[in-house]
Amino acid sequence: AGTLNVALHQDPGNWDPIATFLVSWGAVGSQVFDGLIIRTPDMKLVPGLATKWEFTDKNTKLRFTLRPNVKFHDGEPFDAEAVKFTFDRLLGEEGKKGPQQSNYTSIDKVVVVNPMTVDFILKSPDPVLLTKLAGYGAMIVPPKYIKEKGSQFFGMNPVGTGPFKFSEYKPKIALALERNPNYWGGAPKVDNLNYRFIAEPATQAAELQAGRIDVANQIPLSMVETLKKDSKLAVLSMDGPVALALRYNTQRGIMKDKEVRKALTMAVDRDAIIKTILLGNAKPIASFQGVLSFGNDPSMKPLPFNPAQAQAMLKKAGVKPGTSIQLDFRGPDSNFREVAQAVAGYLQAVGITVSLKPYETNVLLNDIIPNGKTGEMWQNQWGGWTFDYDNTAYAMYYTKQRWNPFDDDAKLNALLHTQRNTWDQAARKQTLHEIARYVADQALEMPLYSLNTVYGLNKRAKNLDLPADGRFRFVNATVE
Amino acid sequence: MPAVHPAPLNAAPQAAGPLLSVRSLAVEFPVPGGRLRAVDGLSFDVSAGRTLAIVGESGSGKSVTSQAIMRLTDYSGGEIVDGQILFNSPVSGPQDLRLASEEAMRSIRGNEIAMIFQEPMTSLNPVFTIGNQIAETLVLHQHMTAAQARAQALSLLELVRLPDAGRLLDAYPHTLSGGMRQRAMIAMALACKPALLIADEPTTALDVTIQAQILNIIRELQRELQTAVMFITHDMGVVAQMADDVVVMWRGRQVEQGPVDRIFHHPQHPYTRALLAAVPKLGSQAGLALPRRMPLVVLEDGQLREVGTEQVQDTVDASAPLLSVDQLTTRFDVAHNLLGRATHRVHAVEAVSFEIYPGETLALVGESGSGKSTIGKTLQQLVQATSGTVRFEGKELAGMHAQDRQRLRQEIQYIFQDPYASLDPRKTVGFSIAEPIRTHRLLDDPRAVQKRVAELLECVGLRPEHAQRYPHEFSGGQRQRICIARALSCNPRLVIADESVSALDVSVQAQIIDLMMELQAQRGLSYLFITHDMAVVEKISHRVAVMYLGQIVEIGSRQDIFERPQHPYTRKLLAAVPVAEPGHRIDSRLIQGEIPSPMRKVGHGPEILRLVEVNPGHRVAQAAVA
Amino acid sequence: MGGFVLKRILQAIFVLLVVTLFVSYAVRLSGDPALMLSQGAGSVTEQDLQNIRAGLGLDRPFLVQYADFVRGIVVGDFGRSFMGGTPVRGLIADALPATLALAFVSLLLSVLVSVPLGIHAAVNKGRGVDQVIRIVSLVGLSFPNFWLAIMLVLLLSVTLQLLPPSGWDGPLSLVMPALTMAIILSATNVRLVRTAMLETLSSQYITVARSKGLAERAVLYKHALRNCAIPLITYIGLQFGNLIGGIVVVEKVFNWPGLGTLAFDAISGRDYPVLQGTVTVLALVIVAVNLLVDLAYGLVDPRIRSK
Amino acid sequence: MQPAVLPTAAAPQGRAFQWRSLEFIAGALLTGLMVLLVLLSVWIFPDRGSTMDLAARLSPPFAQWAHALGTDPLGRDVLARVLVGGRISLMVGLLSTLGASLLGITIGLVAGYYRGVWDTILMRCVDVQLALPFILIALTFISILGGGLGNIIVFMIISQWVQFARLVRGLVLSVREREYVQAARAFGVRDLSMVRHHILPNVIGPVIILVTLNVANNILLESSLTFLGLGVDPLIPSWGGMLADGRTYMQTAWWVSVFPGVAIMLTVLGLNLLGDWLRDRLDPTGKL
Ligand SMILES: Nc1ncnc2c1ncn2[C@@H]1O[C@H](COP(=O)(O)OP(=O)(O)OP(=O)(O)O)[C@@H](O)[C@H]1O
Ligand SMILES: Nc1ncnc2c1ncn2[C@@H]1O[C@H](COP(=O)(O)OP(=O)(O)OP(=O)(O)O)[C@@H](O)[C@H]1O
Ligand SMILES: [Mg+2]
Ligand SMILES: [Mg+2]
Repeated sequence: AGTLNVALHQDPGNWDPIATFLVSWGAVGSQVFDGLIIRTPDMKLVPGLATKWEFTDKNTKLRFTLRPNVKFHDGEPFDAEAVKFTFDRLLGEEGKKGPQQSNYTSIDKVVVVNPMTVDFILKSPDPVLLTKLAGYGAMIVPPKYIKEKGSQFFGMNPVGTGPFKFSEYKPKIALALERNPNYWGGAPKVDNLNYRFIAEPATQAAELQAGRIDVANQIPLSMVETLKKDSKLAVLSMDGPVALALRYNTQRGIMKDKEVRKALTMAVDRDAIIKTILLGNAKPIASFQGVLSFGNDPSMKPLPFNPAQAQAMLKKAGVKPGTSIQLDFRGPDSNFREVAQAVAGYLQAVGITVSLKPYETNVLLNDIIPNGKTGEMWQNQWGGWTFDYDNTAYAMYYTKQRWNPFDDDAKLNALLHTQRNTWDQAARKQTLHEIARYVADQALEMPLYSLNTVYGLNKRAKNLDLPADGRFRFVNATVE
Repeated sequence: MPAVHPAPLNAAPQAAGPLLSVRSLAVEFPVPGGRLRAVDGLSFDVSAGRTLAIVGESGSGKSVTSQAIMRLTDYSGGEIVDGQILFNSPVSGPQDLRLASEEAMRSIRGNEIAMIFQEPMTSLNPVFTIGNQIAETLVLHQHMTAAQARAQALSLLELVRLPDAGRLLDAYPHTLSGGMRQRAMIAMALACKPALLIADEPTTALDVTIQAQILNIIRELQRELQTAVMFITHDMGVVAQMADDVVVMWRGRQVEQGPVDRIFHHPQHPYTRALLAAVPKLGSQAGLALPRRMPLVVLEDGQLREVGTEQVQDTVDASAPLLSVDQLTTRFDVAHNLLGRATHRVHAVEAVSFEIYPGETLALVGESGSGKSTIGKTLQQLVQATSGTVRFEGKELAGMHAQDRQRLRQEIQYIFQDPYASLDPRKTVGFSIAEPIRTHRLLDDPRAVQKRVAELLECVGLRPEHAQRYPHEFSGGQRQRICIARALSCNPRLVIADESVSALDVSVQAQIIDLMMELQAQRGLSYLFITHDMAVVEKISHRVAVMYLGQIVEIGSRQDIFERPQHPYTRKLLAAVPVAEPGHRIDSRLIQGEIPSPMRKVGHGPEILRLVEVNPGHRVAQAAVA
Repeated sequence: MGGFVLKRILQAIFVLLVVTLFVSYAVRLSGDPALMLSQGAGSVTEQDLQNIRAGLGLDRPFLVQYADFVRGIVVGDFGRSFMGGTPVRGLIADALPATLALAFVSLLLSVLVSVPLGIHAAVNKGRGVDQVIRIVSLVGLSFPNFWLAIMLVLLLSVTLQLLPPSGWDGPLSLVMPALTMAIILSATNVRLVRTAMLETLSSQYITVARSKGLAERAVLYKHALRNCAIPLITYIGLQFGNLIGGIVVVEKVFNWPGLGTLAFDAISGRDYPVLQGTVTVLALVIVAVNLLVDLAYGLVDPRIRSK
Repeated sequence: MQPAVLPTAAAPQGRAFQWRSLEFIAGALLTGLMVLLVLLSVWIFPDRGSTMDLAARLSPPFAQWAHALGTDPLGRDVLARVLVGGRISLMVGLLSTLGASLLGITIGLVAGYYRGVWDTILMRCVDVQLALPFILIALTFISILGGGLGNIIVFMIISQWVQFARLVRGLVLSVREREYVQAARAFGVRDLSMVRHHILPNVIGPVIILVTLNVANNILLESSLTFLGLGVDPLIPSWGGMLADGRTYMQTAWWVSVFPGVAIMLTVLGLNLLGDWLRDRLDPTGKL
């Protein structure tokens, strides 16, 4: 019983699973839709609309047994046709228009074996496929409903099999969900979910303080202590998917020298930054991934903070004191503004003058970086929702990828290729470790930290099962 | 300074004592370098039902006195430094207004004491309609409803004999002629039937017939309500007609006071004598073909002295006209339909033709609102003529090059009717006077310019140091003289003087006129002299044009007009001139009659009068001849 | 007058065309929506991008796209958002009332406060009251709008729990955003009123108004105020325009679903249809406001009208 | 013919006069002091407030001599940053206001004085400018030309001239119909001189006010740009940038954003006092 109020920082504008990649979609979509596979808050893949699955035919076929007696919110039954429809749609014309299709290109087609069994025919290996099938684009949608009403309508009035039904949507303002009493996994405890779209972290915090929301998905780190002091509120900080690094432009000036790049990394006290500026809401990293990521090597240690040695290395490399370099970053990111300034301060101490250049986020992401127009360093921030280093590393280091405007390293390409084409997870993990080590050795970036996912909560809400990736499923939640 | 001590005035008709009695009033203004005592030791009484005239030199503190009585000096930077203003209020009892609270003053102002301000142009709020500004007082003091007040405002406008009163209710001040604005001001002051009416030069912009009517109205009111009137004027004819008692002011002090007869017949103070000597008398030049400069009576060291000799003003060069105006027509659209088309027009000037020769003075007289200022503004290219041609030295204005037009702006000077409005409030008068010199590069050296400005100021009876002051620091007459100085500063060949000497006391007026005539004699200057003062017209003009309702109804030599007037309006005008002789009253039959309106529906233009020559050079509207 | 308005309408159409053309072009310079939409995808090929672009109709020449947009506007179809396909008209229809409400209330509040304060300061020029009013009015200018906004939230919502800190539900939500804007607007308005008043108060007709026995209030608010209304009207017109289109920062802090935020999000999301639609509406409002201001000039000063 | 001016000796000076000079003294002192401090700041704080000390971050003001006004989230001295930051802020504020007002006043004068075609063209430009969302212009402008200081100033001029233009035009429309303007026209005063001597002085009062207020506005505009991520290098301190950076610390560390705000306020107060004084100087009628 009761209503749970949730603040989201963004309105994706469309609730069609194939149309978006935004975290805020996941925060709602995962309540309305189910995938064949579901990922739990502790990152386990568990049966969703499929009760079991197995790879056959040398990993070229993946067979799902579907969950019986499941109905969409509009009463339409869930069956193999629905699965086929969903993937035909995702991989066909409709899917072309959205960003999700490219995640699922390893699937050739879906074949209906019987109403409760489907086969996925694969055209290339994809070791992360199961995780992806728990992802946004693979959410199962109702064929009849969509055929009747059209995609456009569906996007505004989504119907799924999930624990909550869509009830009212005011674009950019609010969204209301109501309990699905017939949910196959057991009906949720709260009657209603009220989402409000609040972009400013400070405003989310204020709303939380005013007691008008129960869950805030973005609160400013500087507010964490204040919120914790409030007896009615709580703050939850957990390992998250977002990693930050300063990527080096290896084509430019002093940055061409690997030793210089390493020296710069060693000149910056990342631990101090985490402790003070981020108030401990982050973890140091040695490679561009967080602890939850598949492929993270706990034995790999970040380069130590050692300004003296850094200075010596710079001197040896012939870098003159006072040499200046430029760091490009996302201007509106107030947190990173401070981090960037701190980095500049540390580098100043070893004789490197840094100028900081703020960019409007999209200009940086869609123009400056892909077109290789950056300064010597640039803010690289990545929230790999698959929690798999494959996805990240491929996008970051493979030649000509959008996030890799500068490097063309055959060895790295080969490694990336190898891991991507193997189903053997143990072997893959090995390769991923190797990649991480190689990247660190080449000093392609200064790994900074992996950012915690921080939620602000009202204590009246219980059993929220908050996940690190922001994909809420408030099936067990209760409110007082 | 031989100031005559204030003798007790004639006993008031009522035993109650005077309504207002001012005792040793002194007012000061802060000016750069010190304080200016504008009024010093002034004392007088005004009783109910009686009229006190204050006459005196321009700048002698008359307006300041009247503002001090209303305590308006509080707002203009002045300070009443001494004296008492005892007001025997019929409503709230006797009190000293100098000490009265702001609150008490408010209930007195506009209600028990009302004031007609000297400069009607700047006294009306430009952004409110006339009707609104009149009705306001009625709503405030008489507690009328808006509709009642409007109706009352309408009858007040009719009372002051404004044509088209209904339309004028909704007209804005800038669309009214000077005289019309002055009448609106009068209507405003009369609205609440005050116990004391202070009228500061209330008729300067009115032609004599309307002036006579207005004076009549004030007298009526006075008779009916026992209103006390304080009348500030320089027109000794008006004084003679209206006043019971007279106070004469000179340099901020009162030099003489007494009943009107005694002042006129037995003036004591030399200044009073000088003043009376300077009064131009209508008919004094009868039988003379040309105007003449008369000797001036001036006051020097307390003694009267005559300066100058009589000279015939034979300056006209009749070979070719300097300016010729042919069928000039100027109309204003005043009402529009929904599509923005004009439906009604004011026919301000309608098919007017005349010439001015070099060295000639043409006087333009006529009814208030008959289009005189509009002619002036049209000639000076400030108002677009609807049709007709204007030629200057034979060259048509419309076809002139920019350069020629610019030269014209030096050679023709228009002196605006309202001096205050036509002076930039942010510039010292020195700057304003020097501006034409600089504009036309008549002098190069800044010091020479400065010297010229000083000369000009002295010419018009001001002092060189006045150049540093700003317009608001002057009296009405002083501002008028500044405008004259400005017009003369650029050696014009034709000066259009629009009521330019109306606010000057007669002695200063005589000096200014003498100056203008002297310039005419020296440089062959021509004047288009727009005025209501028939005596001045007789004194200076070579020819006279009489206007009525936008058209010239009679034009001829000065002798023709004054000795052989043909048109009934001309005759009426001459009959209405007040005579500076106490007891003389105007025949009130002359001033009755319809008030004509220049506004017409589009397509219903007025009948164009044809002038016929009754004498060589003397032309009269046909209708009148027939 | 009729002709004047007609002429202005024609000019307005021209303005609209220029503005939308500029905006459409500028936003296309500043980034590719396909890149944005595919940002989260694992790896994107040029083919994928082209597919997305084709899906959005961006593969056609610019002028064709623009003509298409204009044609749509004429028949009242503003297109659909790139971000999810929401109809733009609906988005604008939702945002416009919020924006107008905020703009009106803030301006009203500001005028109601700043006119009396400004007049009071002018009348008491140089005295203590004047100094206090002048200094206090500057506070609104010395701190940025978001700063004031956050302060208000801290005070009125977090500490006193009187008002909802954000959102758009009911008149109470309007209080703080309107207050924030009013404080800022008043800073200028108070001083403008004061100055304009000082220029008018020395006029002869003010003395005349006083001589009629009018209460000081009538003298100031009727006779003087109207004579100095031109700078005020001008400025209020400008402020209205700003409020409609430019208060993104305040809208963000209060999570106010206005046109400013809509435009802002459309710009940062490179959501062309939303941006073009929003700007069209903004331009319409601004052109209308400026027309009203120009008409108001004639109303407050008949001398301007007569020309 | 005049009553003589009495000697001043005993005459008390008017109250308005005293205040006026006080206004000037206070304004000049305040502005002068701010400018001086800002100019000297580089000598007082040779490190220009850039020394970081993460251990001493967010220490409160008035607690220790070394950091009289406390420290910011990176442990830098707020006092030093406020003073050094004034250099950028004052430069941006003053230059952009200067540029915008000159441009706007000129355009407003031309449009209002000539009316007709000029007016139509210029005022439609104003309409266009006003209808373009500020952020879009900022984004296009800054992303095309880069976000250097010069560009930001140019950008501010572009976005601010409009208000001057419209204000001036409105006032000119009214003033040009006054009789003294007609009188000046009657004796042939040329346009340039007319505008300079009669139009401009009679419209300048409100414009001066707007100019002084615009300085503050432009200093703050920089913080809006920062808020939107378009500002200048955050390592170069500026008041606007500090205010923007301090906004998340308002509940925990008020001093980070309050002191730059106070600095803006003092500067603007000084400028306004000077502006008022100037206005009074130019208005001879205002000796109330
Ligand atoms: N506001 C002011 N500041 C300074 N001096 C002033 C001010 N008002 C009037 N004066 C001076 O006070 C003196 C008296 O002026 P006032 O207006 O009373 O003259 P007046 O007798 O009405 O003259 P006129 O007949 O010319 O109207 C003049 O010398 C004038 O210069
Ligand atoms: N701008 C205008 N708009 C409309 N009507 C006007 C305008 N200017 C003048 N008029 C009208 O034109 C007529 C003539 O005005 P004008 O000022 O020429 O009269 P005048 O002869 O100078 O009168 P006075 O002696 O009273 O000054 C009047 O009826 C007046 O109302
Ligand atoms: Mg006077
Ligand atoms: Mg006239």
